Amino acid sequence: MAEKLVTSEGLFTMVEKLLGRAQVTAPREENGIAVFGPVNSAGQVELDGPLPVIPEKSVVFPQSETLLRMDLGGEVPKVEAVEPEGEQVILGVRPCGLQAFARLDRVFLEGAFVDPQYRRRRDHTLIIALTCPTVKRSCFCRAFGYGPSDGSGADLQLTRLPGGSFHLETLTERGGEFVAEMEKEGIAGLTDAGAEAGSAARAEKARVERLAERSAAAVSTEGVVEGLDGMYDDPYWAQLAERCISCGICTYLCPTCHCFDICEKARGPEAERYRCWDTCLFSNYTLMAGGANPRPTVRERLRNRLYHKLNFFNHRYGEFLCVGCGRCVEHCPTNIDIRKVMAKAAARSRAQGVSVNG
Amino acid sequence: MSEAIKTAAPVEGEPMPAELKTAEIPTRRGPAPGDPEFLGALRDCCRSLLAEGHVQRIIAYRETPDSLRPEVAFFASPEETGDLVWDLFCNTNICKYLLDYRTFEGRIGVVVKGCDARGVVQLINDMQIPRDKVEIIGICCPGQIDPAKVESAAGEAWVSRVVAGPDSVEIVTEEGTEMRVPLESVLTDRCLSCRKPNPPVADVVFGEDQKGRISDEVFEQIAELERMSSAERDAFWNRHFERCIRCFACRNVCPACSCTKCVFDQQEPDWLAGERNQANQHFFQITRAVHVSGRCTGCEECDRVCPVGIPLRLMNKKLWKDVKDLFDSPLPGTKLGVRSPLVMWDPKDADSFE
Amino acid sequence: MGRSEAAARPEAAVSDAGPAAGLYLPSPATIQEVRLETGAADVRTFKVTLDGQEIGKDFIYRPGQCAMVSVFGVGEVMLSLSSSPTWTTHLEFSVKNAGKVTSTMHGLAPGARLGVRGPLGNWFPYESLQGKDLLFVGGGIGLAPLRSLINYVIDNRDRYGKVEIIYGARSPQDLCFKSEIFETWPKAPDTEVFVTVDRGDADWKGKEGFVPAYLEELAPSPVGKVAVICGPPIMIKFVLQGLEKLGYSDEQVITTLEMRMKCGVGKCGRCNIGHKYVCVDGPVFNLAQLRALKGEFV
Amino acid sequence: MKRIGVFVCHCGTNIAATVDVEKVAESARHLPHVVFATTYKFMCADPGQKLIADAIREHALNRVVVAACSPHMHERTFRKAVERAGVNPYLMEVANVREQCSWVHRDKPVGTEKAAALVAAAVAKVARNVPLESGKLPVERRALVVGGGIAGIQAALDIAESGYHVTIVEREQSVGGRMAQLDKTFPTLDCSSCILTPKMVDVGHHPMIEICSYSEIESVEGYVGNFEVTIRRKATSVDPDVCTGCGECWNRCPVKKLPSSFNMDLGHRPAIYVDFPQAIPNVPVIDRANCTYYLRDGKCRVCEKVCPTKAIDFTLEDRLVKERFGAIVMATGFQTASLQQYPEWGLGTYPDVVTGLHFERLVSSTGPTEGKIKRPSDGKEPKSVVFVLCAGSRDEARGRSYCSKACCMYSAKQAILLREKIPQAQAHVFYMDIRTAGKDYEEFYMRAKEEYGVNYIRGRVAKVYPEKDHLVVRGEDTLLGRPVAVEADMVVLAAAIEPRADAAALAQKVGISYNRDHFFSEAHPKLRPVESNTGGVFLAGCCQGPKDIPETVAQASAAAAKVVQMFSKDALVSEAQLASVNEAWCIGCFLCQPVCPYKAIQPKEIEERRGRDKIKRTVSSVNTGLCQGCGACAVACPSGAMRLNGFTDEQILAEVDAVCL
Repeated sequence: MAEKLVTSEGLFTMVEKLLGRAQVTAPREENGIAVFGPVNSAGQVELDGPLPVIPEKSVVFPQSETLLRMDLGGEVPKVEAVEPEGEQVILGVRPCGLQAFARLDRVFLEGAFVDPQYRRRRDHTLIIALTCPTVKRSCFCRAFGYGPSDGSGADLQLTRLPGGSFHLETLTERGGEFVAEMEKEGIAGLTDAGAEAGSAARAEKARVERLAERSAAAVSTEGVVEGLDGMYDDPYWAQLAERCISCGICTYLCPTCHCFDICEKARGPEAERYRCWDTCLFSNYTLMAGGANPRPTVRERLRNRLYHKLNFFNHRYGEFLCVGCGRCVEHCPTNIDIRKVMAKAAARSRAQGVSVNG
Repeated sequence: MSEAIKTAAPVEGEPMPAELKTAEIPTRRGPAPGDPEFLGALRDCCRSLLAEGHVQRIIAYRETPDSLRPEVAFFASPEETGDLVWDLFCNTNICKYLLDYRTFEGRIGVVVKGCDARGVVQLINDMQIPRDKVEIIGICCPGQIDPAKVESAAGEAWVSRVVAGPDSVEIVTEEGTEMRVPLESVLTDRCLSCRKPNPPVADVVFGEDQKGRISDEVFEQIAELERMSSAERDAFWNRHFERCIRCFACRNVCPACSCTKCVFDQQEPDWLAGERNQANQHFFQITRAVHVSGRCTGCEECDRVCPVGIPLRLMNKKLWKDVKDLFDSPLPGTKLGVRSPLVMWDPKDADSFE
Repeated sequence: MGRSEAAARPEAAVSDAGPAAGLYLPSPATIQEVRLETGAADVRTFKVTLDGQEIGKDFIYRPGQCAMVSVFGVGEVMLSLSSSPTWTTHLEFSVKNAGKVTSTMHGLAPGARLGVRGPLGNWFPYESLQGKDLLFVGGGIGLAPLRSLINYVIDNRDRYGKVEIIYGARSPQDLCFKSEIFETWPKAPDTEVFVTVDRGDADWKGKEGFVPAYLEELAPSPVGKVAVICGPPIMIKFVLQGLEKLGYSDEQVITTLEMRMKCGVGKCGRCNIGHKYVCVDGPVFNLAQLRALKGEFV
Repeated sequence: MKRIGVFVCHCGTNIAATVDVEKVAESARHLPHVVFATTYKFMCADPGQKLIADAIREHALNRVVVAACSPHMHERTFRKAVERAGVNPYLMEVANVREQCSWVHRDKPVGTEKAAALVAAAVAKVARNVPLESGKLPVERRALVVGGGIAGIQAALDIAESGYHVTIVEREQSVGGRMAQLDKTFPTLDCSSCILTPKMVDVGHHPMIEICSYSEIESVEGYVGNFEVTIRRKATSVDPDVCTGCGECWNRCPVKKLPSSFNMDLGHRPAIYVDFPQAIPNVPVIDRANCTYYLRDGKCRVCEKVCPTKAIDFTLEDRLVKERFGAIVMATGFQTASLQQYPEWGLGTYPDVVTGLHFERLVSSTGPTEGKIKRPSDGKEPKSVVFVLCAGSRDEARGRSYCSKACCMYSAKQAILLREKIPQAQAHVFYMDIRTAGKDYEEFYMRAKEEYGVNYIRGRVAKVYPEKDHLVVRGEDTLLGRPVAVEADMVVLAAAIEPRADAAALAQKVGISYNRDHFFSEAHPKLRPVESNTGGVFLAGCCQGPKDIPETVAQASAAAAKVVQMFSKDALVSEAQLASVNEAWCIGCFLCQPVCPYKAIQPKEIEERRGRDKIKRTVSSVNTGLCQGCGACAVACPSGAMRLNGFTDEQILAEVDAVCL
């Protein structure tokens, strides 16, 4: 695949060009917080900041989106499905974000039921990844078999080079088309990457992979699924739940959490059905109309979330629903750490192994 | 209707279910944080409370491998107190956990900073837990460190541990390098403007009264907000509220939020719809702030936990300023037996309708 | 591990009426008749036709399947189809007045428009049940999904063995489908109906007592039989115990579950029991399957 | 299934002139659950109510919306109407399309649109209403009358004559009030005491009336039919059971020169005193603040020594007496304004500037001058007296915006009395308007002018100042358009009638509302003029607004009739729209408890499922016998657990949505 070199100026111009033809989402800084959000000028894009708090998923799975539009004024209700419109570009997606997209694809696109909203958004989103400039202590991507320089799933990948320029790698045909288009526009500062730039990019990637290596020893997925298989009724969940305040930080910041609610709003004869993010940590999530709730306390709800991440999804799709981005670890108000849950499960699995074998 | 008339004999009013004690509680003093004997003394205190049966549970903190992030822990026996810890990373306000103990049979000990203690008092004043059920183990707090600030000071290196002195902290990285930064540069924002670091009510206190750090930044920001036109103010808040992801962490940590069914969780009527729009974002934020005003203890835990950096303390402090100006009541949580001026009625109240 | 559950469930692939264009777009439907089921006025049965669709041709479903029913402008709820697929003139939904959508539905009159999305979910294994004796145990509105299969069996009477139906409700007022439980079904060949109420009233001449106790009293033999049960959780709990005592194996007990659902198609997440979604992998499970799942159910 | 009927009233042309009622009915027909809508000329009239009842039967309506006047007016009427037709009265809502719509709009399309919106809101609400039932309240058949003036006396006598026990609480030593201070009454010039004294005697002797004089209301708890009142019986130092009222003590008391408030401080009384000779009860009290015994550690004791029956008891203390009453009549009367805001008139500065009440004492035969009009400064007979009307009344800027109502007439009377007693004296009256609405009032005023030659000058008095041994009253004659200056030996200010200084505080104790001038508010200015907003509390006399004696007596009798009406029932029908607690939501903070004026909130222990556990916790509960449905608890409740039935969040939001969406 093609390799290019683009200066910061060149990237700036590219983003400005993009803004005219697509909705651009990129890391921004707001009140000292890095978030992924729509930008309306290239100046808002902040690629050097930390991993954005708000994950990339809202680009393909917005916090709320309309599904149906209804006109109830007439004798017969007129109801139509609403399709998302326009083209989107998401810039600066981290490798963990790419992994998350792959998980979301399985939920929304696999099997008999394809989610039309997600499909449309996914098909019309160009993904420009970014090699992580640094690795935080809360990052544990390595546990899931990829690293901070892994661009798989992206159309293009940017790697910040020591001099300030970016190495731009084309990973898909769509990415190639985009680069060709940009070249046609005559972006100053967009050139073919020479051997030097190529090796600088490889060196940078190697550097961050080494940084990520530090977490590898501490966190492992080995035995997690099996361990959890045997500890559903363990008192551990009650202990963990004792501390959990049942907020939605971990789910809403999670790049793979995708549960949603479907709601209706009516204004006179006009009505809309929309979906919005929901979280299994809220008691309303499973509360039934009659008042019964199969997951009545934090224990059941927290356990469900952690099992969904580390066990249920594996049984359904064969992979973890956690990608090791570390947002939940970093932002949990009471320091609940999914890595410790993994370690606990792994330990349980080892203990089971011992008892079975020994 | 006549056949449906029910006869209801009036019954004499009974007293409140639990009298609020307003008398000051005699306190014992222990060594201050920073004193080499502090942690031992704190553990001893907690151990003996459990051992002698004065309390059946202690809510405090426990050491974890990540020394910047100790976890809240619930100690049920004296043996468990060995890894009880209290250092400058005990940011989590633990008072809210008392709500889980509303129906607990025994007494509960809580290890609290000034801000946490106000939350405990507020819960007592809101009749969520009786005073005699709580053993308040207070710590005069020298200020807490924001782990994110430490990590950002350390750059790419991973922080192994932090040694805090009175004015500076030493950051030791995994690689073994050491660096020293001023304490103020890593303290949490709320601690930088904390005026009440000492527990207002306690059964035992560690350390001598701290002065607190008097930064007027928040009040300057409030003054600035007050000077804005309403359109500017609207734009200001809109910019922040727009980021809200409605994780409700601000609500869930708040010692003034004790409803069993929050208005935001009610489904009929569904006051707060799931749709993201300006009206809903504002409705949530403003309703939350107004609901706790008059009971907000200024602990700023909401501000700390907000993952998207909404300046909640600004809003809370502004409301508190207004309540104080109108009713001249003490900061919630600083005095036992004081109920929110916003829900009490007094003929002497300002009556702006005249 | 690693095996896709969707692929492992062949029937899902042949789902006859997978929603077409819009996954979330309901088909227009019209209420033809509303029948008050219970004197307590909290259960009504809605006879519904699909505008421009023929049931059995354009809309093919099986006993035990569900559909998402929309009251436009109010919302959507998952309801089990209480009619039998052998009836091709209309669908029936028997609805308890519980939430916002169902209470609005209860206020609707014939002619009112609804939306129907489905059929969704799996079904009672009506084919593999052929030739077997059937024991139905239902409580309250829980009879609604069973009714679909009961009527299916009665309409294909020669293909199934003996049918026993134990049905109970809180009071005589709360009994659903009265004309069927007291007239139609008892008259069907080789079919017995046992009705009980927790507490009778002045006019009640029938049995009084809880369903699990009646089950124990009747003690239907497990030989060559499959039990299909549905009702309130507390009834299910004790019925399961009773069946176990009577010697029913986990494979001989089938139930249909209810969970809060929103999408109905396995995306929105809330109806999971372990790694299964009630909306696409259920609602019908046999007890052996349920026991294998981690969840808050068994 | 909800079946709502909508009935739009024309109210003659009151509504129909500004609202297209047919259009409103038509728009209502398209609202959810509405199965019938019609209009009628007068919905409240018999045929209108019959129309509603017939429609309920014919269309099987189970909910009704009446679009008509304010619910204040006819909510009860329509509730009863639907109830007679078998619909729970609380499944009826009134859409106020008169006061809130047709009366405030001129443009018919606008009015029509708004009326339709109001109807839509009422329909949305009534669709969410649930049937409510009233309960029964017992009644304590004893009345409390606060104030022993003519209003209190009349009310007490009327109630007692109907066979119910009455307690009068009077602050002063004796009942009688302001009327006892008056000399003659207009327009008949009867002697005030002559007509009042027999009534006082009646009250004093009535077996069903207890007089608690020298007493005040300490606190009022409870609710209609069941008030619990604590009365402070101030220590009199005289045992009323032993005292014969012989007068030895007050005649011999060495402290003689205390100002007599009964005489408006124009005369003196001793430290042990009765207010006036005809006092009821005729038992003196010791003014402890001025009695030598109390000031000098038990010295003096003259009264004790001279008392033939040994009735003096210096050790008596204030007593708090708790009593139960079913109804309360507030008759606390008035005081005259101090006029401090009007230094230019010199009241309080120049002794010969007095108020009308002072003049009454000066002209009264029981007064300090034994009925001889003498000016206070030097006791000389005045030869020229200026009466100033509207002194402090009808002056939005400095005083009170209202008219004190009685002044025109009593000043005319005083001028006549002056001219009768001192025929050569001149009487001048400065006035703004003369208001003589009342039977024979205008004639009386004309007599003053024509028969008694009272000089009426239209204009306000700008200044009163002394000159030599008299006063000069400067003002403007607005009819002649020129300044005037009148020499006067005395100036009598018809000072504004205002409620007693502590009226607001008392109202708060009793739990009734008052207006900005602190007059007690009536429940409805036209239709319920003698009832307060609080059930079981009635109003009589000047505490509710300025009025003269006949009006006061009429109102007192009306209040008494209301009390008697209440007492004549076996039980009271309690409010159906009461507070109720959503126990699952209640957090047991009990913030509702202190705000409940009826002490209706009590703790209650409940059992609840929490996950797999069963827990016990304490929540609020509402005693439906005590709750009056005021809603204060619902407002105070931070968790939304407390709600007022009939005004739930769902219902109100539905109304708002219907209007706004």
